[in-house]
Amino acid sequence: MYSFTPTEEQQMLIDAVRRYAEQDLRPAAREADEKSEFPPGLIEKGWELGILQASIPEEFDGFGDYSALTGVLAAEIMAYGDLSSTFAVMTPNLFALPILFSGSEDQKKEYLPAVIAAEWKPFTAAMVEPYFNFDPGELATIAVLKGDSYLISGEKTYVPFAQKAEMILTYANLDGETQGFLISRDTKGVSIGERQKTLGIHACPLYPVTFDKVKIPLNQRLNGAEGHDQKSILASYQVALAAMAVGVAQAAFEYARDYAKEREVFGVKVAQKQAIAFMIAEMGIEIEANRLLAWEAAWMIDEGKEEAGRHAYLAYNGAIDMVMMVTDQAVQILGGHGYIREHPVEMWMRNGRGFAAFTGLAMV
Amino acid sequence: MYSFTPTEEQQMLIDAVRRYAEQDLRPAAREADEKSEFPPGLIEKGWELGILQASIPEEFDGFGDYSALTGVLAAEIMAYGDLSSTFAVMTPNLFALPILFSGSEDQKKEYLPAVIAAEWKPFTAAMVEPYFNFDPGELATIAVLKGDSYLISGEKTYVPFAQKAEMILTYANLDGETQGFLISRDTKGVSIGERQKTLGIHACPLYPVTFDKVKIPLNQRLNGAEGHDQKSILASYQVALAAMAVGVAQAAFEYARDYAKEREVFGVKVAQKQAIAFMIAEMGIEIEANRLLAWEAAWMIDEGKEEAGRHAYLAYNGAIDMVMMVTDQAVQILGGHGYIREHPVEMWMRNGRGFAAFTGLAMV
Amino acid sequence: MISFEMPKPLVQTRRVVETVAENMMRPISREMDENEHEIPWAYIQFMHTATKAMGSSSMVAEDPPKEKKEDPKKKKYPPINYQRLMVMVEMLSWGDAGIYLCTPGGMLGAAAVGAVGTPEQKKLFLKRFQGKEPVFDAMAMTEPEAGSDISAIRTTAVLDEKTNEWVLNGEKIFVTAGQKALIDSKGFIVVWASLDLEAGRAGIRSFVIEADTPGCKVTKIEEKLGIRASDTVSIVLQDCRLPFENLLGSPTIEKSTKGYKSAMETFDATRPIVAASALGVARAALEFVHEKLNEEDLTIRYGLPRQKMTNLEREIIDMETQLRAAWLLTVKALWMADNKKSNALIASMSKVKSGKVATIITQKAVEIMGPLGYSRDYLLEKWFRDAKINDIFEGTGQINLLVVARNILGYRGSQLR
Amino acid sequence: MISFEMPKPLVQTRRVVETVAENMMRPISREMDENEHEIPWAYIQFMHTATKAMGSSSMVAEDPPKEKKEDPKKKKYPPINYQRLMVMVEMLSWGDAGIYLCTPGGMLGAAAVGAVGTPEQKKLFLKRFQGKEPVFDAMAMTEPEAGSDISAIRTTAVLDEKTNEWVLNGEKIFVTAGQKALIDSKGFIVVWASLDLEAGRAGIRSFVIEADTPGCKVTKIEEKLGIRASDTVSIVLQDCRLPFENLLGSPTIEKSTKGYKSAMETFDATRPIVAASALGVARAALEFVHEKLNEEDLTIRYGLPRQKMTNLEREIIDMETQLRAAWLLTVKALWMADNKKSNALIASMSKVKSGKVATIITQKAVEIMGPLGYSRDYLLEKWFRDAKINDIFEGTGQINLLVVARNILGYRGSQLR
Repeated sequence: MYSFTPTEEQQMLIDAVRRYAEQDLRPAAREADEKSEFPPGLIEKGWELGILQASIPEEFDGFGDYSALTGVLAAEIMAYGDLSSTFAVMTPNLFALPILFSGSEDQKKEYLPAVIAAEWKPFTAAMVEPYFNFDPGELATIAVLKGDSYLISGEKTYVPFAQKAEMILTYANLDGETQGFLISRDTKGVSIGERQKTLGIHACPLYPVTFDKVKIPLNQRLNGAEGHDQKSILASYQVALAAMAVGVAQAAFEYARDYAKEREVFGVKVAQKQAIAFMIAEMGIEIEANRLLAWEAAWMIDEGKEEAGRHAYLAYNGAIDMVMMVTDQAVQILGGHGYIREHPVEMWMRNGRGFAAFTGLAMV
Repeated sequence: MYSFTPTEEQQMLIDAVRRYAEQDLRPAAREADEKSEFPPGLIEKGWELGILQASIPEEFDGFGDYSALTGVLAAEIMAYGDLSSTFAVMTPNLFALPILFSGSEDQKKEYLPAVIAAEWKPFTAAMVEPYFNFDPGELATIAVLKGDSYLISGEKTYVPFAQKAEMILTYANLDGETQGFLISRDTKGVSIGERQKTLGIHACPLYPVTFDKVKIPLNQRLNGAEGHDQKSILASYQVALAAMAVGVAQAAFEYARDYAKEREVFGVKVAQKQAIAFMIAEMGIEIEANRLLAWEAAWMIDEGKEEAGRHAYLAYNGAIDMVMMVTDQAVQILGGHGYIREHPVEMWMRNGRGFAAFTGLAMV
Repeated sequence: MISFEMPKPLVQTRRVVETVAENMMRPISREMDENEHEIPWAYIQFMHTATKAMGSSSMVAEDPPKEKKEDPKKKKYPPINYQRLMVMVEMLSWGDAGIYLCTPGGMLGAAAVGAVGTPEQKKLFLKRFQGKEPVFDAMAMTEPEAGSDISAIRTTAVLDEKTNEWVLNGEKIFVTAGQKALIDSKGFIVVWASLDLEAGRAGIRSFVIEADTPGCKVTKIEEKLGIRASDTVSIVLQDCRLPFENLLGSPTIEKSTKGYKSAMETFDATRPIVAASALGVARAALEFVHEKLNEEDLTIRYGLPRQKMTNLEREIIDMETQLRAAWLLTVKALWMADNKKSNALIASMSKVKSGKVATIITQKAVEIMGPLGYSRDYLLEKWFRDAKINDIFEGTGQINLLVVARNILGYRGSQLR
Repeated sequence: MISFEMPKPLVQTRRVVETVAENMMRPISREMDENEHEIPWAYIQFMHTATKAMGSSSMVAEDPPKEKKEDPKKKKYPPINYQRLMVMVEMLSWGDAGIYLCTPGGMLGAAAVGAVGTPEQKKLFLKRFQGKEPVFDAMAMTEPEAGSDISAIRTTAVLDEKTNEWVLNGEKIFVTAGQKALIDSKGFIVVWASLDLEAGRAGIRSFVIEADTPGCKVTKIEEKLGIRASDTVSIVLQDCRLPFENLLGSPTIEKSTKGYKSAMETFDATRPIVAASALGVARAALEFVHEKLNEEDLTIRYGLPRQKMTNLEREIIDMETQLRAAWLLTVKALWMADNKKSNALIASMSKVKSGKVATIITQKAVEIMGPLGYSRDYLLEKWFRDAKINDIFEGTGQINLLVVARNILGYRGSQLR
């Protein structure tokens, strides 16, 4: 049976996240972007919504069960508030969810309660690599088995909060397969570079991390020496990004729509011009269509459908182009006003352009 | 020095071709399409314009010098009249121009005067192959040297006028390179299939041709045993198709523009609706832009510029998408009227969609 | 709870209709296209028999009131009529979009009767679909000078008070299946006419004209780009007299355009059905491409970054993404219709998106298939021609975009033209 | 005879300007972007000196009348002023589109003086560009409530008949280089104001306001997405008094909008110049992509059918095609301007196409370059930000499409709004 109505619990979460997005994130976003810094307490407040905590079973100190769909619903609304902050609030997901999906029992016991402790702590992950054709399925960072350890070497980029992180879940290429390794930031051979500057998401602190023959015991590989299947992690990246792209696009769409209804040219409202009205209609259609793609893929993940991976990929694929189109058109509808930093649309366009390069920066 | 003004001779030719396109081709096009047949004398009249004849030097009975640019100017206007007819009128080009570009002196002497004799005769060429990923640079039809002959085997498709043709310039893969072979239709092993049915260009008779170990003497290879460079032939295909695509698009553009200025809805002319007016503007821009791409590439060919090949390719690449967009939008502007065969726009859309598959069907 | 599981009964429906599409439609698809005015009687008879066997008379409208009462103890399955219709239309159009339009039984005309007719009218006009012979209906709205502009309708309906009959005069064009409704069967057409040309939209009403009504004449059958199995006709009404009860809805003209609006609401249901038809054609084209690639041992590698794909992979993945997106909009629009949620916005969204997606996918598929795509040896080129109609009928893409825009912006027609 | 050979003198110009772009612009590009309100004085001084050395004072306007007569025996080279300007602007924008907008000497303001000013006005206002110090001008048209709608201009100009002075009141926004024209140099701005609000477009005139004029105040400097080296300011005019001769054109309001139209014609020349700037940014981005691919030994194989390309090849080949197409439109538009052919249609075409192409190419380039594209370690992300302005200023893409459509359809503004 089809249904497009969230459960009551989901709706409560959506409402809570929306309040945070509208009342906390949106007012703080511009200054955070200009200063490349979050105001104190902002991220912590988002953390207290308990989105990740509600995904972790009670035995590991959480209070719920994982649902990709619930995560997608929350991620969209939070990104509607601000994308940088959403990445920051959800940075611990990058570390905890792979352990939840694929970690050994020992790893779950050791790390999950630590991550979802009362306060937000920057447990993070290192996935992206500084190559134009970076491919999470064929990493340049190499892991080799040597005796009873793995040696990890390579360069990572855009690792959120790497400088403060206690642990970095690092992905490397082990005999052609992408595998995760739980690495403490203080391990010999790990060096964190200077904070990076990017086109968008200025407030979210990103760092390059170099691994120089970093020695890791077997049991620090995700799921130990047995290893794991990367598929569920990838699908989680993709639906998370797809949902967040919808959120960013929705923000830009609403702003441009309201602006066009407000502003007059040639004696009528801007929105009454067919050319502008059609742009707004196209934006609305693409947002709704891509929202449903993300929802369906997440639902498939939760249902354990075989084609979940492909649909998560399609949702991500669609979202990359949709969010670029919508945010670009939003700037266009505001015209000169879209180009100045008094209005948020240019920021959303800068954030929106990044989605093709964000694989590894968000999970739900 | 830039200039966008044709020479006086070119202008005279353009004017003559335009009269033929408007007064002969356009009135005949629909019925020819429905009947899959040209009315008597139509193609012959186009031949008498002497476009090919004017490209062949006097020593081979022609009366001029080859110019890709002149060819492009003529091809655009003729295709503006009708594409099927343009292919038909120019079918002998497919045989004569490669000989002119690359043939041996003997081949030129033997064939060029025969082709450009007073009457239009279906000398033709076999290039296209019945595979979705047909590649003129990597043919599936194979030529092998055996003793003092070549053996040609393979399947060709969309060979214009193959059934009546005396000679078929057949392209085959000789040691990885595309080479032309001058083959009489009556040669043993050549068999012509039934006339083909296609989405568009109904009137132009196309045939599949099978080559079964067809034995060809060395001197019937284009430029004899030495062979030839295929580049100039490819560039000629590409600028010819680019120019014809512009012609087809121009026809659809003008028809839709006039319809939109004529027809009223909601109390105003269709063209006064921004959404329609903007479509017309986009169509106009893309046509003019692609016209200039074709002109420039043809000019580069004539000037012997090194980058001519790349620009011919870019012009063709742009034209494929431009003509699809413009003819589709023309149908859209006419709405229901665009979908019925009383108006020519649906025919232009069917013709327009073919350009990606027409490499080998037109040269200038 | 959000769910994308197809309702179980529809999985069954889908399987059945797929068999029909594969066996009754695809084999005659090319022949019907090449012989434009032939009628696929075998398919029509089969569908008529099958529909009757299922105890239904119309694909889109509710059946005329039945005598038998439903068993109140039987657990009611949530409403899925529109969702079922979507499954059927998508699959039949996957089979052949032209032949699908020859499906007998109540279609758009019946939907109009079902939406605004009285119980008596429903009984009077809809029961014919349950007879021995297949019967067709049609909707006649467009006029030569009006296009999609309903307020520009010039066909008039005048009440002859002596006989209490309506007298209609005017011309209608682009009437889908008008020939089958009026000439090949004892069906009817629903005609839109004005009670008062001065009253604009408020004066527009719909009337049922049955086959063999004097003064109603099919004057022209169009020759078309695609969907050639389906007839598209022009109809001239010359002093065409109808019984009073053939007017659907109220005969009094109110100042408001309420009557007009409620009529327009039937479009909210039919638009996603057109979308479903577009989706079927698009899927056929995309499956053909996959099939041909598989024959060459080419497989699409999902999951690669765009920097590492082939162009073919990129194009096909984009097509699949867009097709799925359009499909989801359509499912949601019809789920809302079934659940009596107001769906004007998403209904038009689904129509715009699906029409566009079907056009683009078939265009791209023809291109990708190169010489094969352009050949009439395969059905792909036909699907390219068939698909384009979805950008055009039930309001062009532009008209539907206007509807979407008005809904988003909260504008009336007068504020955004 | 049709020819695409760049005029020889321009080949030389191109080489010279390329050196400037590479050595004076690229090295400070990032720094200027990160420090938004800094002024690239080194570049400005250099350009000022270089332009003076060439004996010219303005990039876009004709020089004030010279005393010296030209040698009538010297063979005249065909006019290529606009084509030269295109070469310069394209290359300077390839260097840095923000810094290019800081180029001293006569720009849009001087162009307006050149187009409608009397010989006396030209002399009076333009000679300042030949002085020792670099001087700037600016054009002030947009108002907070008017957007691109000239007939909605609310700034008023009233003649004080006692003093024979114009008194201006109003507010202007988005004045490019207004700060440099009024504060950082003894330049001027050209302000559009209405002599009679009732008269609509017919009442609109342009006025020259020189630096240090009382009542003319820069009130705000915008913080922008891109082109941050260039200042964009708001200006408030409060009882700003100007000598009578600072009015450009005729002070009498005729019924026709002839004055307005001739003023609009200056846009026909300036639009392709904006196009040229967009083309320079797009080329920079495309070259960067090629460079990075070459570093990885990836080369683009031209000539393949689309079925055999990689996605990267397809994207890059499409970008090259579009960039060349836009470039050709721009060349033709400016060749027509040089040859006094009416170029309103193609001028707007070139602006629309180039703005769009630059936006798309920079957007795609950022995407293709993945993590590198998103990093401020490279200039690519800056070009993405810079390029977008070309869709917006000198009329948004939409406004220019309207102009194209009106020209194609032969409609006046009132027929197609």
